[in-house]
Amino acid sequence: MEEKKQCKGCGGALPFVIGFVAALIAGWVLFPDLMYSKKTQPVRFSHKIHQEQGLECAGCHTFRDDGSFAGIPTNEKCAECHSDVQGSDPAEKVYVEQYAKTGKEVPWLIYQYQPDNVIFSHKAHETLECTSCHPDMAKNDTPPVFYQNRLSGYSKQTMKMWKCERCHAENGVSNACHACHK
Amino acid sequence: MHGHVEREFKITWGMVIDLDKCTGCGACMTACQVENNIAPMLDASNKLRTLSWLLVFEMSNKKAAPDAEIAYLPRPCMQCGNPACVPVCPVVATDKNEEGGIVSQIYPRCIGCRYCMAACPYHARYFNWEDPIFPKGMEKALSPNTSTRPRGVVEKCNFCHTRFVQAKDKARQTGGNPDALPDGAYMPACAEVCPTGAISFGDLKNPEHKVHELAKGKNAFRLLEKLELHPQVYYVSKREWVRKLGDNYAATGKPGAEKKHS
Amino acid sequence: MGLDRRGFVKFVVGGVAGTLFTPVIWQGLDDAATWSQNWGWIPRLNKGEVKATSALSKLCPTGCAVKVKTVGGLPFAAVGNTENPMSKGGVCPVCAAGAQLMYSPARVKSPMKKVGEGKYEPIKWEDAEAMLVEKLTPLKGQDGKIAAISGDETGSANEVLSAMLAGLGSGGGFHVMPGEMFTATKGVKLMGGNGQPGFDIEGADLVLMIGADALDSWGPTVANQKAFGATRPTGADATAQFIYAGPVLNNTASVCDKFLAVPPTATTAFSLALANQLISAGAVCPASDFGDYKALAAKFTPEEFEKATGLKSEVLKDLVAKIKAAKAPLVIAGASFGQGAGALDFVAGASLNVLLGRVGQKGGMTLLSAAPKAIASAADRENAKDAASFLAQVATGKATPAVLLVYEANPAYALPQAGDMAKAMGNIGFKVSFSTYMDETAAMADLILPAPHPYERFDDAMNPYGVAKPTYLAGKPVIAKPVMDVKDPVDVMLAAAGKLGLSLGFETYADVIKAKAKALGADFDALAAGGIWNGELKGGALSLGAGALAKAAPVKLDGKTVALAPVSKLAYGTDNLATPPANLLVVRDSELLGKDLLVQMNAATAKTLGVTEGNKIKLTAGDGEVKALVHVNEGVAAGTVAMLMGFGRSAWDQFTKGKGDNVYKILTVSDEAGTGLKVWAGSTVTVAKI
Amino acid sequence: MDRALFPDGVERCSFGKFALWMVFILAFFLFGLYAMLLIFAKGIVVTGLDNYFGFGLWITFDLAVIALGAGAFFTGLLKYILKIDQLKNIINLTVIVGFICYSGAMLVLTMDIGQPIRAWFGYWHPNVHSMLTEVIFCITCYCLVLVIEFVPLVLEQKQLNKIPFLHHLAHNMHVNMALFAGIGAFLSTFHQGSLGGMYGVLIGRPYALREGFFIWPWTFFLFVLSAVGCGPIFTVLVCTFMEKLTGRKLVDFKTKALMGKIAGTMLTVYIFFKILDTWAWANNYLPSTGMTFDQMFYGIIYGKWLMFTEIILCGVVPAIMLITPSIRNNPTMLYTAGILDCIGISLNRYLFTVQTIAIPLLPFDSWHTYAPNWAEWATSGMIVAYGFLVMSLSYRYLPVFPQERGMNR
Repeated sequence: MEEKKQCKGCGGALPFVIGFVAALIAGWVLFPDLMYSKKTQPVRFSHKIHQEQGLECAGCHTFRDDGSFAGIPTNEKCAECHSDVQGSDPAEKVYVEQYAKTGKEVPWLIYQYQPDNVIFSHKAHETLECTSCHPDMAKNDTPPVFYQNRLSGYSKQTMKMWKCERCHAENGVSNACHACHK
Repeated sequence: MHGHVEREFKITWGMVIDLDKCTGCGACMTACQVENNIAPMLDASNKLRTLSWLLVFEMSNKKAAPDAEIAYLPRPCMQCGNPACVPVCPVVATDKNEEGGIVSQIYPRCIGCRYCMAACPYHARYFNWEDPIFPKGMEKALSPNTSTRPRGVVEKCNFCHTRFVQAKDKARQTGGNPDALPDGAYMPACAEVCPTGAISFGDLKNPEHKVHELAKGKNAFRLLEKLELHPQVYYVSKREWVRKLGDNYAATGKPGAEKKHS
Repeated sequence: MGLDRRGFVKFVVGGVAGTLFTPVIWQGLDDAATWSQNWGWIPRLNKGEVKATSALSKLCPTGCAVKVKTVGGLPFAAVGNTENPMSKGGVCPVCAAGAQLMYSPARVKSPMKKVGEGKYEPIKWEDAEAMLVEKLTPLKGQDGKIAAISGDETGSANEVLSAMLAGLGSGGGFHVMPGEMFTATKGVKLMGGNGQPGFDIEGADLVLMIGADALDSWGPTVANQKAFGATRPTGADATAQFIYAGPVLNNTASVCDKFLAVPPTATTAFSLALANQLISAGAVCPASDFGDYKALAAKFTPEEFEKATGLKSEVLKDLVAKIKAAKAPLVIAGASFGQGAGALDFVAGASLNVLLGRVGQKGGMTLLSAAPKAIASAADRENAKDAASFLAQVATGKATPAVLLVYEANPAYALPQAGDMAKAMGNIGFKVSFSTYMDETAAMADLILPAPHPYERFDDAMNPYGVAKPTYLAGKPVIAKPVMDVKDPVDVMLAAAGKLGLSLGFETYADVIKAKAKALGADFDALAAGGIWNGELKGGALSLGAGALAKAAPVKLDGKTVALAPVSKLAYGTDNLATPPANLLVVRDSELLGKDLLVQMNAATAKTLGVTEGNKIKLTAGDGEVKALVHVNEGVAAGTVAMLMGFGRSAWDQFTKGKGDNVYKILTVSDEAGTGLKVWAGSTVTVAKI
Repeated sequence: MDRALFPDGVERCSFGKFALWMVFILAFFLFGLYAMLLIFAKGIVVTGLDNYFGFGLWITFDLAVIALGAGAFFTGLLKYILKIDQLKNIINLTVIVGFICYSGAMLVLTMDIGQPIRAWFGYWHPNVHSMLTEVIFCITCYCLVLVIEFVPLVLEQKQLNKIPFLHHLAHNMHVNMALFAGIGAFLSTFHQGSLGGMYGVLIGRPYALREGFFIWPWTFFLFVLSAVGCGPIFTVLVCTFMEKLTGRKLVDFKTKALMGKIAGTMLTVYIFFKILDTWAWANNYLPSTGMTFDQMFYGIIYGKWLMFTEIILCGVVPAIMLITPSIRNNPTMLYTAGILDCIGISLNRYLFTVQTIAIPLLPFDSWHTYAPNWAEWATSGMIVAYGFLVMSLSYRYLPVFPQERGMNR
């Protein structure tokens, strides 16, 4: 009885407000968490350590002869240095034992993963800073968490089309569909 | 006619197909399927449901034996200068806006209304009736050059456009000019594979490319020229009956007499 | 907190309103649309470096020198090798589907042994190999107990096979599937010469193809197409004329300057009538039998020509004028479907080259002498025995092999009177099929030993039939590891021979091929990198073959029967390869409709037979019959019905099995007068409406 | 048992009978629903549509029901803007018919597009040059307008109307109905036109292509005219059908004849221009593309008889019948003319949809034929059943016909 009274007492607005606020909280706080699954890289790769060893970015992230971009180096490239454990970092041991020795490619998670229907030419964007699109990994010791959209399968960091279009528009570059789609 | 302004491009990729050299062997269709990840169909004899970005038609002079003659006509997308399909698309899934004049078709944008199919007199557009499911394991042989399309979208030939992007990248890497590729630097799969060399490909506007002259040859013609869609695909044949069949001369009875435009 | 109904409604309304101000709906819509771009059940593309590796793609009978494009090491496409002088950047429609064929659902995935009618069980390689050795051991030294059929015309595997059989005491047991190379080589012998005939299309300015479907399924197709293409630059004048005389307006005929509809029963008559007219127009030749030849040809008057072919004699006059005007005319004789024509049809056509003095000339007919062998004890290629005769002997009990080894061949499907042949095969106690695909022969074998796909193996090709000069191609695997549990058949046989105490001097096929290359003076590595080895263009002294031709007997047709013209289209597959999945689209709906094959005939023939477009008919010959629908096609010669080859598969995969019917079932074998060869190119059939 | 819900002072059949009727209709509805779910699950591969016929029964159905539903906006225009007061007797019915037609058409459209999940792209990524974009915008907006027009009628339901808030809401909406009628007329005119424009702009399809005025081809105007030439009389036919079914008089014949006169006048104008248009098309445009009138037709299935039936038998004839007072005032003749009129306009939509794309323009191509399969029929049937459901419920529980009480006393 008391409760009913209370409810009557609070007039029409309160349930509405409660519902409204609850929805806002659910939508802004809980929903993003639900929408994305968290994943970690198969090997804790430290850009920082590699950079401290004096390695150049372009030493691993290279262009091939046909102008295509190699992206993340293959196992073969990594194994050039890490065919055996060199240091004391446990992550290196994981790499050497699970991948270098078995010849299996490391299933790296790609933060900027674009779907198959996108063709992106790194060569055409060569003059830009890598960090204008990619996070600056040079100082990074532990790879960031990878958020994957449960429905679409995209990485949370995947650049959306409007960003590409905006930059193209600002720089007077064609925004033709075929510039980026295949 | 309806307020469309035909866009001009500095580069106009075009094809010249020599019908006197096409034996109809089908290698172009196979290469096209391979390049563009078209899944094999269980009943490909049902031509009303197949996906054939490039389709080789059989033309006949309609004469009785032994005077019968046939010719084969490969039909890619015509990449019309004044495309019928582009203005009708409600969601800008197809457009003709990139240097080179290739009519683009963007599968993630397409809602599958099929208005463009109704608009295209060449039947160059195909609806993806079923999901591209390959026999088990065959997906390992997918070409990296074309995305797989879900069912329910319209697709069509795009002159193997990814190869254009790749050719530009290669030019950049090797110090060439990506905006003025040499003849042959960019070739669609069909032109590349053709064993008799019936398909020539290049920039129609670049005098250094073979197609520039070939398209102007006296035996060159385009399909349904009178509809004024201005295809970027030209055909060549020395056989008059073949040239006649390319347009609707039949009705007027004046073969090749009045090409209103071009 | 309790809530009455009204309060609850307000709460819900508030919730809905609030939700509108969160990303839930908007992002949900967007994500759902994005999800529809990447449905989980749709395959993803492969990533990685794109490379092109040279390979010898022996999916077509000649073998295409291709570049296999790989992404991240996985083959995805075959493109031409512009460096290779034979294919010059062209690819045939079958080899163009090579990467997809590597993953064909019809592939045999591992060794299998038969455990019941139509039932197979995967077994381990070591067990399979042990089984092979066990079956062969008791037969060692018994003549005629081990037999082999090879469907590979050009590979050195044949040397290993025949040498192995010889070493095990069954030297006469090696047989090859019928192809024109063997009949043509016999034809050359009948003309007093020696060697495999070749044809220099590239150098000719008039090419008359009598039967030979040279621009689609005969000889080195891609090389022929390239040569043809080179003579007619787009937008400029043609530098050579091409004329096709054959039963069907096929792919070759469609681009020829002239098509002459000649029924398959009238091939010899056509050639000799042409010889008659050429001689009348003044052609002479120094051959010793010119007199006899002239007298023989004189019988083939224009009237006879009209009767035999149904064509007007004017076309003959026109043809003579064109040949006389040509500087380098070339006549290519062959069956329109590449087999079964016997030697006399070949001799009749080839004699025109002799008559015109075109043997050994640039743009003429050449003779290729036998290539050096890698294994000395191997059988000579030109003495190979044909599988059709062999199985006929098995049927009658004249041959009683206990074990049959089938290498890259499909005799259960691709021999004339296919039904009888399959039955005869059933008489053989133990059949081993070395096959990449689950073909009809594998499907009746007791042991299936899967062979690698061309991208997974070493292989070679010596003098593919039709090439003008000695030619050798070789290839090595494109991928590091086969995608199925396969072993190279030659490696298996060499190992089996070793266990039986027979050493052929090699351990692997790769070694055999390297030795072969060395024997030719070629560099294997250069060959494997897409190169080619060529010898010289040569001729030889040939007669006109008048003696043999005199024995030719004309085919008699009565009112009820019509000539049968099988049509071969390379894109639709070969005897050893059912239509590749990627090529199904190429098949027209005027050729195959659902599960029905369409039989083509011209309107006059249809009228004579009392059938019309779309009628279902039965074609019978001997014990065989096939069913099909009628399609009126004015491109078929008079009194002839044309039917596509390559359909009516009973094994393979869901894409081909049970589609259409097998024309081999109604090809009837007869003995060629004078040569004793088995022929079936002039088969006739009875047509009945059902 | 549900008597308390009936409108004031009218009789309705027993609940049992009504329930039986609803079950009968629901059977059709559910069968269509099954087909619809199948289409959503497997895609439109389950239909009879193919590479040559991307448009078929569904589009024809959509265009036809949208034309037939035009009674709503046009009657609204005449009633609220031009103040023809007599139309109040039938205006409610026109709104319901319009609502059914438009909402049904939208449902069919979501099935018809290959990617229903992306249906909203039409708003988010619109191509302003496409007539279809205009159609998408106008149809959805107008459907909303129809909802707004329908709502007050629902609120006037006897029990709902007892709630003061709803009563006032309904009243206020009524007062402002002229505004919505105006918006509706504007939107509807545009999308009826755009539907015609969709065909008229097909530069690669000589059967449909028309010159025109500014960006609008002649078909734009022809479609508007033809829609208003059949919509009003379709409402009359629906009304008469309901009268036959229920055995009750619902609208007086005078109003029906007035609707017939309106439709007839518009039809006459339409058919005059349609004949002119066809004449010019056959004699000027077709020859300019190297084609002839004969090439546009094939056999019986795509024969000339279709066009003549459309224009003469189902165009000129009903137009004359409807504008001639003596014929129009005979109920049988009025209904006959109405039926012919509706068939003619539907046939027109069919021809523009199917004949247009059936013609093989490549001279080496051949005619293909199209027949809708069960899935298309079932889903179209579902929409019809849906219409019957809405109409049955409305008739039973809502005060649709202001004259009913008086006429059945």
